[in-house]
Amino acid sequence: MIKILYFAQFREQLGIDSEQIQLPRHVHTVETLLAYLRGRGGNWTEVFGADAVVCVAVNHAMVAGQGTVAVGDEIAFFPPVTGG
Amino acid sequence: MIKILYFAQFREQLGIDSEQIQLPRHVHTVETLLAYLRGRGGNWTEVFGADAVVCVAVNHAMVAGQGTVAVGDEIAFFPPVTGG
Amino acid sequence: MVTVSTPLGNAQLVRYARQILLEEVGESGQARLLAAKVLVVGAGGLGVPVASYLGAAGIGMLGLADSDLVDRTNLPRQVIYSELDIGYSKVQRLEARILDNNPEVQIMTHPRLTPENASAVIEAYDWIVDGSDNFQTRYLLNAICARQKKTLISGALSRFTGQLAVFRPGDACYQCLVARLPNRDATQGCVEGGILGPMAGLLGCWQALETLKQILALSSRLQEELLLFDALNNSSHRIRMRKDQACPVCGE
Amino acid sequence: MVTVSTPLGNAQLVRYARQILLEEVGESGQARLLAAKVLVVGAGGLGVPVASYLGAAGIGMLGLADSDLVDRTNLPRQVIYSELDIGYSKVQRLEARILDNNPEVQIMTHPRLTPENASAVIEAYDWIVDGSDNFQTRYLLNAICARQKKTLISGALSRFTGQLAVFRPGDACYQCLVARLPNRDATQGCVEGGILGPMAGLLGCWQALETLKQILALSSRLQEELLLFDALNNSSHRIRMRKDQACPVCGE
Repeated sequence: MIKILYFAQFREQLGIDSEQIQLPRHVHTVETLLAYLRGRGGNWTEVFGADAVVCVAVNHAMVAGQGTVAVGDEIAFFPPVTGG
Repeated sequence: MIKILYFAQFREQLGIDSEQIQLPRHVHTVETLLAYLRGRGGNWTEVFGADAVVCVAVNHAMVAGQGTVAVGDEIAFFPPVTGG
Repeated sequence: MVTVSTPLGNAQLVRYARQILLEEVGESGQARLLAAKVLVVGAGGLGVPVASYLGAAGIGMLGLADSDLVDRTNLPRQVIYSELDIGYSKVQRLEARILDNNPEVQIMTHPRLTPENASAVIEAYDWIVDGSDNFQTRYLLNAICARQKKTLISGALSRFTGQLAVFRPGDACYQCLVARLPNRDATQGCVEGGILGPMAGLLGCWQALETLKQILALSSRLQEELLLFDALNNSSHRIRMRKDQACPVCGE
Repeated sequence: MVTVSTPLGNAQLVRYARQILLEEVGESGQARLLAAKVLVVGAGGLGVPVASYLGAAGIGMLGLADSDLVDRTNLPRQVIYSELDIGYSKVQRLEARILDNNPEVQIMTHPRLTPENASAVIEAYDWIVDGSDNFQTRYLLNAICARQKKTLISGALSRFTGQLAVFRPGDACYQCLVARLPNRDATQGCVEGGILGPMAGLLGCWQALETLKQILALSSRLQEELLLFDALNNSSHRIRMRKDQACPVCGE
């Protein structure tokens, strides 16, 4: 299992705070996890589309797209925000 | 093991944020845990003395003195504060 | 649940546009804020930001209860007061500043709440926000709110610690949380323990925000939980409160 | 570490008594605040509480950079402005209100920071607080702070989300966190997304408090961490930042 947390607009646009899922086959990195989530269709495709700027933390530390994802990890997706 | 968290003045007066200890023999309730901590002497005796008003949460829920404490629990001690 | 049907005027639609834009607020939520009657107890480190932001947000009727005069030592954390206000009534200066920002708020000022006057003052409000600086007042407000079935939004500070909780009729009350009146020596308010100004501002704004969430009845509002905030390491803990069946205020 | 030895005057000892009482501050900490030079970028929802509380806390020299005029829609979250200020310069009104509370702060006002003026403005300050409302300005400040080796205390809002981070020279920078400039349509500031007033106040006070902690060099100050705050369910997360070796601003 992995735990995924969604923050800010992602949470609002996807209508989900967090979920626990089986680590999908072929998912070993942040990039492949994002591709898997995009594959859910609907809002997921747009929210995590190619233009989206998505910050990612694995187990409370920021990682880049090549960062690895493994069973037991907690992955957080959040957008940078800019309001002042 | 149990985990104990200290907040606000308790933290400052005892000089400790949190600790993990073996559940001492004879400690089964919040009251007996407080008696054990008082027995450490020095600041502990005063901070958790008979006059002290100590709020206690076990596993993120408030409990009274008779509340039970068991292996694996997280116990938080905090004082009510009143500044405005 | 109170249904509010008064339509908003054009000036209100402009002024409150950023709040109305939130789906959690909308025009009906803004109308609900404009119909709300909120008493802010204390015009100090917490009361100043609470009342300033509630007035600016469009709370319809705002009560301010305090008898203190502005003192030089208040200025670093009670930022709305000026040096020229030193020696003058806090609630009168605060009232004037809130009206400068939002002339449509109806403001009532009251002296410090005591066992003699508190019940009659509280009667006129639906929501009571406690930013007082002593346990006696906290006990008093709690007992009256329990009796009058008013929701109490309670904030408290000590050095780098903030505590925030909401006590609704029927839920655990303040005295379930603080079962015994602490010894005066053991407690450190802002005067005895010291405080950094923005610490008071942070907790006061948090209290104002939670008050709006309560009035708007957002599903995520604080309910039977105590929030412990530690500003030194920026951590917060949420602790579930529990009704004490033997509580002299709200027990059976 | 800068050692500050200027003794405090009697009026200062009185005014700042509650801050000095904290062992984390003391007279030497207060002297350090009085010697600090802080630039606040933006005089809006974040900038207003940041600058108000920093001025009241006794920051010696405070810069305010913004070209906006007060607008009616600002009033619910920028509580220091009055209806009579509508149409007037924000930084000038904010300067006046800070001086009302604390006449000894030296205040400088500046227009909105641009690639043409930012470097010269930032030169005069030691600490830069970013409360701006767009990614272009955030990128600009970050690049100049990295070059001039200034610490950047960055706050940002969207609806019920707040983000707070401190970027020190040598650590991960803002562009390590936000590697690509987000598309304008994808981002929601206070204008597009809506905001409740006290939400801005809460994050602004948090930012001011963290700025004081940085100046005081408290061991618990925020370092290479991003704080994510969610005001709907009152939760906060701390995320460790990581320097991007390929970062065009701070990489090798």
